[in-house]
Amino acid sequence: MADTTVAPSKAEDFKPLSRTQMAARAAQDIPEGWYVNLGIGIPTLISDHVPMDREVILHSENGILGMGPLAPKDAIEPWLVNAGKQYVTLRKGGSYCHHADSFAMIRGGHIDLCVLGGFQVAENGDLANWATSENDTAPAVGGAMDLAAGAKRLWVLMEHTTKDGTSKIVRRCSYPLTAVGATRRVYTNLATLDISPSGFVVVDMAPGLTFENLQARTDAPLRMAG
Amino acid sequence: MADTTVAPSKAEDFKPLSRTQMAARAAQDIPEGWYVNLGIGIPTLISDHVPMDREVILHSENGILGMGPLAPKDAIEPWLVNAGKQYVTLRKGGSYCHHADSFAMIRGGHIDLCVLGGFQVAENGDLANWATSENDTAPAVGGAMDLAAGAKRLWVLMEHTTKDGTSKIVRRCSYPLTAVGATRRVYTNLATLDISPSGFVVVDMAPGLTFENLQARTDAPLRMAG
Amino acid sequence: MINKIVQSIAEAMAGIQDGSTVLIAGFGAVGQPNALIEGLIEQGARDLVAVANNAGVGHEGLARLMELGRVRKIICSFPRSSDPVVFEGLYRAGKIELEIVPQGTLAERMHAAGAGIPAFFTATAVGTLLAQGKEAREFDGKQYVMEKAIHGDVALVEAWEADRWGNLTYKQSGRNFNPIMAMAGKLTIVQSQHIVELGDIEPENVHTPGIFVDRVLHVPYGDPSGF
Amino acid sequence: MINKIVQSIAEAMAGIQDGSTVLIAGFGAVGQPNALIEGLIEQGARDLVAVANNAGVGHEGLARLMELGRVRKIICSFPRSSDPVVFEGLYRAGKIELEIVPQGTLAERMHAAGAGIPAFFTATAVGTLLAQGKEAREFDGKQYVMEKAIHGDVALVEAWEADRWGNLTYKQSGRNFNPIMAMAGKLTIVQSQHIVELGDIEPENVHTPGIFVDRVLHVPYGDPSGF
Repeated sequence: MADTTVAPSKAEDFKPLSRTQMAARAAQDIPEGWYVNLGIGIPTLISDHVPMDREVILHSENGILGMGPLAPKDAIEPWLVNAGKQYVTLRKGGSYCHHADSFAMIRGGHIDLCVLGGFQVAENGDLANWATSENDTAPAVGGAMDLAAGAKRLWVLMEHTTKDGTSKIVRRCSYPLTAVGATRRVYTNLATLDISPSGFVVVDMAPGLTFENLQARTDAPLRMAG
Repeated sequence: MADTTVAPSKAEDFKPLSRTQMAARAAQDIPEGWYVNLGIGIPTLISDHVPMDREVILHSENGILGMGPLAPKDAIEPWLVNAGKQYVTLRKGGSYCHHADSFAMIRGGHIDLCVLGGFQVAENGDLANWATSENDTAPAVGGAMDLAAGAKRLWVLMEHTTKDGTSKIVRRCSYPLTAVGATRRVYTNLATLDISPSGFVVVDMAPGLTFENLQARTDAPLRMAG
Repeated sequence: MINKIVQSIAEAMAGIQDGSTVLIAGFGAVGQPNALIEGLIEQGARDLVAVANNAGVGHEGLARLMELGRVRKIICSFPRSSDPVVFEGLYRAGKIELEIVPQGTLAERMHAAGAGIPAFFTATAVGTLLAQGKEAREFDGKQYVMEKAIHGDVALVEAWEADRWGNLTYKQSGRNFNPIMAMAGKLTIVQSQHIVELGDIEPENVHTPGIFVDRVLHVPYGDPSGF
Repeated sequence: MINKIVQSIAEAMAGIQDGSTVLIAGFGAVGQPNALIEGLIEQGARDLVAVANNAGVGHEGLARLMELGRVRKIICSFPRSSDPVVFEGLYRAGKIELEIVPQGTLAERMHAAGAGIPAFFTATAVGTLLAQGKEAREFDGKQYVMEKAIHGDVALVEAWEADRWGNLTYKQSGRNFNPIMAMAGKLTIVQSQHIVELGDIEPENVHTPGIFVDRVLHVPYGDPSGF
């Protein structure tokens, strides 16, 4: 495996996006009318950045279609939780179904978009987000493989590097895969990257970041869009 | 193919069961609590002979569980028909479902009993009831194959012979099969026959009919129970 | 604002291509989207594969579509009916293909399509003519045949209530093939007796969630027998 | 008169054999049949295979059952939880088998069991560790793996309403695995918040029809978080 540690640039004249900014950036690209499943973690934050008058219908794999925001503390419905087991609300027009019907929506390609967190995304679209080693003790997959393989589009929302600066945007995933070739787009705290047949294409970058600086922090080769 | 035409006995000192009597005979053997699908034709008549206080829950493959009697002419519900497209009623406790769920009940072995009409039943339990020739123009199978293969028990309710006296209780079916080895019991206008690993066993006969007379009308070899 | 409700039959049927596979719901006349079938006759698409439980009655609806030579093939469980004259004539003349599928297998093949399952195994039809040419396989000592998903380019559905998100309910046994065809159709078009406000259908009692529905036309047509 | 309502937890749990596969519904605490799990602990069956989405929290319920050494194997999608101490200890010590199944595949494997389908194909997990040893196959140019049905000897279910025929409704996201486990269980045991009269549940809005239910126990226990 290649050494994917990247040295920080000397002149860091930019500010990486916060988690909120990352979620807001991804939210911009979701049009009205899409059925969207937001994975646990940062992806969940996306819903806060879709204005209520832009109707995007949120799906939660535990059988909710048309999920609303988190429940206010004084109005919790004990039987109404999302896939992350947080108390949520239901929008007008929302509905409930059982797990097999809920995953039929996913596996059958009816969910327009799924946004997941990630450990690594490779330039061929492979995603690793559930286990960090083949010998992981009891790795927990949940619905990630179903969502990654089944949704019409898969986006990944994650930090660009690990805490020690190792690139999560890689030539080939070293961790066990969640799905093969499924990722279409990655939103990181440094950039928005499309995955094309010839690899990662930079759509935009954090303000002040140069292509060279971004590439220096990235294992996989990048090219600019257009 | 063997000649299955049987000569009528000289001294016919018995009366074959009427269709109503056949249905009543079969109804006797259905205990409370069974989930039962009654095929189109004579089997449908069985429900008239199950007293309402013996709760037997009727299934209709077009998505009804807990079907009641035919609808009175002045109380027809236009959206409520049985598999034979007759207007029916729903019992208290009944419910509706879609076709895939309805056939999940059948295929999954949840229906305790299915009673179908038949063209031929063979001593190995094979049933032929949907086509009379491999070259039938556009034979109509409906739900017969699903029911025959899926229900916990398959009974067949049919005349013992065709109008010209040919036995429908046969060594081997000559018509295209509906299901292989599925039939457990046959109710005819002449007898009740169980299907055992060694072939047909006579449970009872129409009043006045002798075993010899019954065998004379039957292609397959019979033996008495016990 | 999402609004799947369309204002005319022409708008409902727009874009159906020649060569499409069209799923037509209903069990006999009950739950059958009559207005949409008429709309399809009007719309003009040809060389269709029709998937329905029955093969049409008399000279109306699906029978009419076949009579006009617009249906290349029909996939159904029960081509007989009280008056199957059009189908039988075309079939004897070799002018229409027929694929007979057991009713439960037909339902599950569409359910599988809707659920992203390309193939499954069933004991139905094992050892019969309808299993010929199909892959057979044993699981736990019992024989099964493999059946493949049936996807629709278009699904025509009849509902009792619909809202602007496309959430649907069905009345009594009018449900039948409607929910599974809605799932299996790439373009799912609904005619509904009633249009209701978003939220009027209880969230626990939505029979078909709007995710499976593309267009809804309000057709308050009375009852199936009166059409 | 059919009456599936039982009067005690002992009656509800009677007859569960050692070596049984037990399907335990719920998604986290929501829709989880806590009283029945307690009843199973009390009842004493050993050498169980437990099928559940999660592998237990803290030292109660399913975690307690495992801690008592009664579970030989667990089939689940997500063995981690806020407090998975019991499972992790047993697993590291090699005292429990684990089969990890993607959540949708887990649901569909039980749905298939209930629907009489021994095996089906899915694209989920293709190319991953969880597809190792599974038959792979291409349909229409795309890769799939074959997955087999999971049958339960027993299913433990939590419902909102139940009647004496065993018809059930569920509340909000409490539905989750309950209806499909009810279908897949040979002996399906239900704890219900409310017992209602036959006919009180609208025929169009029965979520699990009684055909899938064997026994119902009335357990008005408040809410999942308060247990």
